[in-house]
Amino acid sequence: MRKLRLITALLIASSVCLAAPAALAQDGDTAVTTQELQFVFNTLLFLLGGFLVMWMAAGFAMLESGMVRSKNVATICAKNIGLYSIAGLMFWLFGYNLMYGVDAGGWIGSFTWYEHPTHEAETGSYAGTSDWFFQMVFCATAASIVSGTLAERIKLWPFLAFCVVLTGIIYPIQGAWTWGGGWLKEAGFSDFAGSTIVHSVGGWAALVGALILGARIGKYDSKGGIHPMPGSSMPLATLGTFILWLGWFGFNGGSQLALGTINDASDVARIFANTNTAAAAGVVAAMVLTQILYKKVDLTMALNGALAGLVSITAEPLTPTMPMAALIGVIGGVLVVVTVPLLDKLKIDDVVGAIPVHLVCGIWGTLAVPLTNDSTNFGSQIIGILAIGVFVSAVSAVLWFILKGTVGLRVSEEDERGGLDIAELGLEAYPEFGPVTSPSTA
Amino acid sequence: MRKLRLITALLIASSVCLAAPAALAQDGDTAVTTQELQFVFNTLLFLLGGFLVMWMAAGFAMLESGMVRSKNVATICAKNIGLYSIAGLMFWLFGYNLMYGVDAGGWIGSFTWYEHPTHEAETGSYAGTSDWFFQMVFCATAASIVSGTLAERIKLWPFLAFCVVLTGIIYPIQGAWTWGGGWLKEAGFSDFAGSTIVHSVGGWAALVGALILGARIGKYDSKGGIHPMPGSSMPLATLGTFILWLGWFGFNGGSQLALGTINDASDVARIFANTNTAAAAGVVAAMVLTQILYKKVDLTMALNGALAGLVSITAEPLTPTMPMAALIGVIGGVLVVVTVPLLDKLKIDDVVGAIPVHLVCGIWGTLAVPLTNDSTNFGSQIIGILAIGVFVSAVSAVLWFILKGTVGLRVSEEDERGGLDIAELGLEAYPEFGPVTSPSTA
Amino acid sequence: MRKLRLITALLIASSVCLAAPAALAQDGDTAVTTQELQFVFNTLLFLLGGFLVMWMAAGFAMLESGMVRSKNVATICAKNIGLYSIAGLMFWLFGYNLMYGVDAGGWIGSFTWYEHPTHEAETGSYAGTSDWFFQMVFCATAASIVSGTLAERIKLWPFLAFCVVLTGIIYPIQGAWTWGGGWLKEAGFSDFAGSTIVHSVGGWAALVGALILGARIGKYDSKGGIHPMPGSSMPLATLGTFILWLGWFGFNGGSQLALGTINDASDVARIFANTNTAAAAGVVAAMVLTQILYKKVDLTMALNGALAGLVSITAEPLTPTMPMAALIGVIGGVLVVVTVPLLDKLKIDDVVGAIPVHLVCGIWGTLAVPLTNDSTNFGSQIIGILAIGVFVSAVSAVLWFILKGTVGLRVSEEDERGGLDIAELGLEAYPEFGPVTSPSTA
Amino acid sequence: MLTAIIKPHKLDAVDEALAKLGISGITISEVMGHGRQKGHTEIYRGAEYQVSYIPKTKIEVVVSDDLADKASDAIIDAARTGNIGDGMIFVGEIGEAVRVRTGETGAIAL
Amino acid sequence: MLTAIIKPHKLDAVDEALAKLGISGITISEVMGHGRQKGHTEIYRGAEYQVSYIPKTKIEVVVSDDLADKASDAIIDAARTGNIGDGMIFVGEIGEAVRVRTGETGAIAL
Amino acid sequence: MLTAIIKPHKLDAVDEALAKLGISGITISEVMGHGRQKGHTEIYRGAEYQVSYIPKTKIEVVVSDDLADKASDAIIDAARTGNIGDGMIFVGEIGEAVRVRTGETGAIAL
Ligand SMILES: Nc1ncnc2c1ncn2[C@@H]1O[C@H](COP(=O)(O)OP(=O)(O)O)[C@@H](O)[C@H]1O
Ligand SMILES: Nc1ncnc2c1ncn2[C@@H]1O[C@H](COP(=O)(O)OP(=O)(O)O)[C@@H](O)[C@H]1O
Ligand SMILES: Nc1ncnc2c1ncn2[C@@H]1O[C@H](COP(=O)(O)OP(=O)(O)O)[C@@H](O)[C@H]1O
Repeated sequence: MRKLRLITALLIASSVCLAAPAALAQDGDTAVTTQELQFVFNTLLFLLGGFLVMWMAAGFAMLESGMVRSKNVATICAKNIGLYSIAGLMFWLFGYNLMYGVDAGGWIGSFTWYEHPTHEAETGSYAGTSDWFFQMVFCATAASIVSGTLAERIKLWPFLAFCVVLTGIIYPIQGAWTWGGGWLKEAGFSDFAGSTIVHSVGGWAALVGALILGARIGKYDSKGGIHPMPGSSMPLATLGTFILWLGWFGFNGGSQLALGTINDASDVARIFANTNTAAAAGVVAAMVLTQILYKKVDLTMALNGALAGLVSITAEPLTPTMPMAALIGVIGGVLVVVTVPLLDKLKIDDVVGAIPVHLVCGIWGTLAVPLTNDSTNFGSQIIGILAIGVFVSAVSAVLWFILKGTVGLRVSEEDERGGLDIAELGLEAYPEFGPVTSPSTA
Repeated sequence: MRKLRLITALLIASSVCLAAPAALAQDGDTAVTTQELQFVFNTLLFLLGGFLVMWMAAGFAMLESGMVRSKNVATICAKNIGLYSIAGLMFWLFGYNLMYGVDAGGWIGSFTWYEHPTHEAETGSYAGTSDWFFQMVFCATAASIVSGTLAERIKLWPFLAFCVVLTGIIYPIQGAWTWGGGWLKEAGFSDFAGSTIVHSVGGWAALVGALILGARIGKYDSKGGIHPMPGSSMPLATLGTFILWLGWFGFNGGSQLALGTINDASDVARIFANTNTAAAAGVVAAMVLTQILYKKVDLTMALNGALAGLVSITAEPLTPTMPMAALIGVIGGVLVVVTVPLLDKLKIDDVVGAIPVHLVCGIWGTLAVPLTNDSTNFGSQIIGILAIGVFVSAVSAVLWFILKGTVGLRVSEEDERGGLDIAELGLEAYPEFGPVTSPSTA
Repeated sequence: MRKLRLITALLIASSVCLAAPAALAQDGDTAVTTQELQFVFNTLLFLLGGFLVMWMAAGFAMLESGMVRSKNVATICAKNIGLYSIAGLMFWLFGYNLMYGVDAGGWIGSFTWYEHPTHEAETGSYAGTSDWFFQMVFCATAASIVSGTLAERIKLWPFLAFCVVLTGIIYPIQGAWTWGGGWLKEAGFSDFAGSTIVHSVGGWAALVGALILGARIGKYDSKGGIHPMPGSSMPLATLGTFILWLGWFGFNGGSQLALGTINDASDVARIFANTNTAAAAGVVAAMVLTQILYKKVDLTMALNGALAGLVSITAEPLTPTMPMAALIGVIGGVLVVVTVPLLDKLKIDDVVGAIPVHLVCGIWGTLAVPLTNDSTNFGSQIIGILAIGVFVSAVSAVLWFILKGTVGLRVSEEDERGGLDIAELGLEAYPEFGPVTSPSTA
Repeated sequence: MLTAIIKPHKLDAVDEALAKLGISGITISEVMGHGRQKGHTEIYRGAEYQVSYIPKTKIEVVVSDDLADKASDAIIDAARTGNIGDGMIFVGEIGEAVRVRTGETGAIAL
Repeated sequence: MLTAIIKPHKLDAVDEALAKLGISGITISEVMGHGRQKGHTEIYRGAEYQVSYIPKTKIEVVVSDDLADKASDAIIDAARTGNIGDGMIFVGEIGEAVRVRTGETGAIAL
Repeated sequence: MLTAIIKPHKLDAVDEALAKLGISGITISEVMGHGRQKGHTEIYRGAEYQVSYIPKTKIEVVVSDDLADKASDAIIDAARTGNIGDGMIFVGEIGEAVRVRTGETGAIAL
């Protein structure tokens, strides 16, 4: 009786309110209060932003599916749906209270699980659980970043084990320092939607993982040669990028954390526009630069360019003017085009370009905050970048080494050659479309 | 003059309101009333929920495209866009008024079509047509479930003919019993967002169809052997699952039916979190269990596990605590892993696992309601499950038999071997990617 | 300190408001005013509508990826992400102020870039930048239409150069005439969400481009034979169509431009329902008609049928009753099925059917407005269609010819045969799935 | 070497028939072709076109000379449906067969 | 048996040329290769790499001995562009050809 | 003509080994097969099934008779891992080889 339920509700309401159609404040006890109105708007923003960011999990899954070779596609799908699920559980079991249960200026919250508040306890300006949901999907994003870099060679379960700790412990602890109101917040560090707190965190974990795991067989030869291993599906990679772009409106827009006033609503709008502009500028920069450097546009760089622009603007999507947003995005796009081959020179094998996009541009975006936001300064930004970088890298390294030393991180050479899909899942992503034999897919 | 239109509207409004900036209730006649505010919020929830559930149609299309063999992919796409369209028309022509035009405690509404109410008639707590839209996409979901089970052998038009009756008659009639305020509602049956009313309905229709239609050629041999026919694209199946997961926030969250108060907003938030938690738990359960049982994770089971968690929590996404939501999802995930091979033992050929996911978990979710919702009881839940199960199965069976006896349900053996795409559509889903010859794709 | 920020905000607010829990209007200075409430709701509608329409960019990318042959898929992805980015930048640099900076009854706005308004300047009924965002994504849509028609033979950069002018100059100038409040608005032309102003504009540019560019090699032979070149991926084409369908709720629903009153909210709901109904009717019409004409359902026509219904209802999605919405969609679906082969007879090579869908149905939808909207008339509608058609075609033709005469529009014959992906990007969309040699993919 | 072009769904049956003769080595690939069966006409977006090539499975089996006839007969038995498009078997000569793993040559390698 | 490796877009022309000689049986498959044409260099994400293999279409036609030369000439005529990569024709012997459907052998089976 | 069925990831090594012998013409295709290596069992959605065919790469190289043995040895050297599934080399006779572009025949065409 879904319809009737509502009608009944209405009748109850109207027996009070419609009798006094004059409105909201006529009768203080029953009418909608400002707090209630803000509560609903802010909760709505969290839910909207939250489902858009949740959708980014699909974006990472598609981007990575498109960027790995077909013999590893099913495994990357399994990793992505697995890590999103793990984040959802771990951020409930530990994450949220570790992150938001911290004392002002503190270092760490409490190891307790999140519980839904009762209706009576909802005296804040948004529903507690809407915040949980919104913060949870951010946590999942950090883990998504790692899967792309380490694709095509890391074992499924050790990777997921890493995600358990990343989403349950590492991410929330460093998150507490700033967004939870801890010491970095007091140190003046500012990261509006997470260039550092989300993206670099994933980037550092991925970088350390890539160093410990090593490159894919055949990627780098002893003579310094680099052997590209083209991704299996450009339309899926493109789809993934568009999904991420869409989700980013929730990521940055939702991070305004409030919607119900003229100032908040217009700020969210401004964030949407700046976010889009930075991404667009990142794409154009990457396309033009690859055309100049290589005489051909590199689609995968253009896709990375979009994400580069998005990550770059994430630390401060509100204060920039449109030209500044474009500039921040352009520099992000350039950074990606320059950093991707640099990593290859260093023999750091990052399958999807997550380190250039999320770590390098995450740092750039965080450093760019004081350019447009006067209440911040470079010193604090650098402290934040370093503190979080050192913490995440160190803990990740320990964790990766423990996993390597116990269960092992990497599939056998034979399994890697034959593809993780057969080895780890016993199925093929595209059982009917044979991979054409070519050296790059060896 | 889109911008100007607004500015004009504002000028008119401000001549009344801004002159009295004091606000909403100052001047009762022109200001926003509580009813108006609730109306807008609730309508917004229906529209948001509605477009998210509409998006699930794409999720089913992608999931099913990924789970069938490439020679049947275009046909499953045609079925999915066809059935969504049919649902959109039938729920207008008959469905809505059959479902919501029922008398309290009654059995069936009226055979009239839905008409947009006039502005003057909008005295409820939401826009009438927003409810139509929201309920319509639920109806389409029920039909989507059927297409997956019966894929790769059922003819296009007879399938669509079944959908006409399912969405225009069967679904609305049983829906009237509970959501329309009919006899099941009075009998105390409770199904918040449709574990039974939507998912089991699709599941029963699919099960009966599968029994009448028979298994795909070569799926089961005479010696009891089962011959898996792996799906053609794991990333599309994964994408479909993520789309469904996203859409489910609208499915369950929108079923709160109201947003404009602190209680409603925080309830919607709680529903979002519980929905996500159940799905995540379903994934983890399916991954762990397939690892234990088969020594390898089965990606398709993990995907089914997500949906299992989602279906299981759908009958009551509001009252569970987080641990209970996780538990409900875990059991859903386990049920799917156990039931899929069971159906194969019974030689019931369900191409995508829709029966385990939507029927079995639909029943489980409905039975689980009294665990967390004190205003419900197992007796009423069982009555609801049985009544709807018997009704839908019986009418579906009659309909399937009529179709079988007249136009025929199943393509010829040759067409089935060659693929429905060539036989039914005269085109190929992937004309340039040849299917590798393998026994499983025979 | 994201959470804390909010709590602080709340404390400030509550020191004023909660002390006066009686609510919104009790204390005129601090409480939410009607204007503020409308501002938030309308801004929210723009942002929601905007992100849904942004998502259509992915829809076009997927639809076109699915409809071109695999050797051209990566290039069409690059074009789509490139054009969306260009639209985002050009509509900021010129577009918005050209379109909305026009005098009442005028012809053209100003060549200035868009700047975010300050909080103080936000005295309208929506956030200025939310309108920018919403209008920008419409502009991008017009460009998306062109890429599909001209696929598989046009060079990347000249195409993007055309998009620069289309999105920065052509689209905004004609948009100013009606939506900016210019002369066509005064002439009584009515186009609610852009059947003509968005869809036909893309359609005209595409038609003129197709004429100047010529058909793909091998599409038409000298004896009048037509050689179909089937699209490489039906599920991606289907996905793209579903994405567009979803996005269209934002396209048409957001074009109501206001949400915060009972009338506006119920109008948006009505627009959603009519939009869905027209699309559904378009699908069913196309499926039935292709079955009758060709004895088989043509999936690509069914997909075009959905879009045909959507374009047809776009000029007036509010005033039709449900039966009228269905009828408008049916006629759209029929038009597409009839026009697609007609274009082939005329040797106009439109790879994805954008001209039938966006131009033909755009005209039909615009002509149909007076059937349901009494404040419009056929004369004005025809003036609008012609004026915009002539302007866009003429300027596009000049531009296409300039590009043809300077940098050249078309890849070499060898590059076209080998595929644009290798020639323009140096990569393959599906490097591991070899195209099966078949005459139609020659 | 026997090269057989057969209907794809007959592969299983052929493989089993060969296995019964003790022939375990087989290489298959996906081909298209036409013979007396000349393809068919389809309509795509309103335009007729000729689908000239029908998907077939190509089987290559190298057997010792004494098994060749039996193998050929076994394939024919297993692959025949009696309808057009059943395919062809071509029998050719192989000078030598070498097993890569062991370097064995001749019949022992097969 | 004639085995021809040709440029994919020449398949139509070759097929027509063979049809004119009355040859209707043909099997095609997708291959890659290099000969004097040695592939080319591409850049992917900033790293150069060698694309060693160019896609080609392989045509297999079994014809009676008297037609072999004519068929070979017809293929050459139809497939030649004069540019590098035009491909090769290899002529081999087939001991026997059997039509699966009928069991016919020899020239009559072709 | 040498026809070699090898493990896909050995293609590079084989190609290089042939290049060292001055053999530049090569045609490759994707095949599946089984020999002594009999496939393996997988589980999909709870049901066991036999993956009968293992993906292999087929290499066809036409060389002049004098090079055939060297080429065969080179392939064996490069493709051998010593594990099951290393594949086979079949040596057959080609009557004639024609270069489409030039019409050259015989050894000069290769
Ligand atoms: N002369 C030939 N040369 C090469 N392949 C042939 C020849 N004749 C037939 N084939 C192959 O055999 C397949 C089946 O031949 P077809 O003539 O259609 O069957 P049927 O033997 O039933 O008449 C064709 O698709 C083609 O691949
Ligand atoms: N000796 C050979 N053995 C096998 N295949 C060959 C040989 N020579 C050439 N080919 C095949 O022919 C194709 C075209 O040969 P190529 O030498 O590039 O052309 P051209 O004849 O124009 O020089 C190659 O891609 C390869 O597939
Ligand atoms: N008699 C044969 N005829 C055709 N192909 C064969 C034959 N024997 C082996 N092959 C091919 O060689 C591949 C490897 O053979 P296999 O017997 O597995 O390797 P090994 O030589 O290591 O025992 C098989 O997958 C099959 O494609």
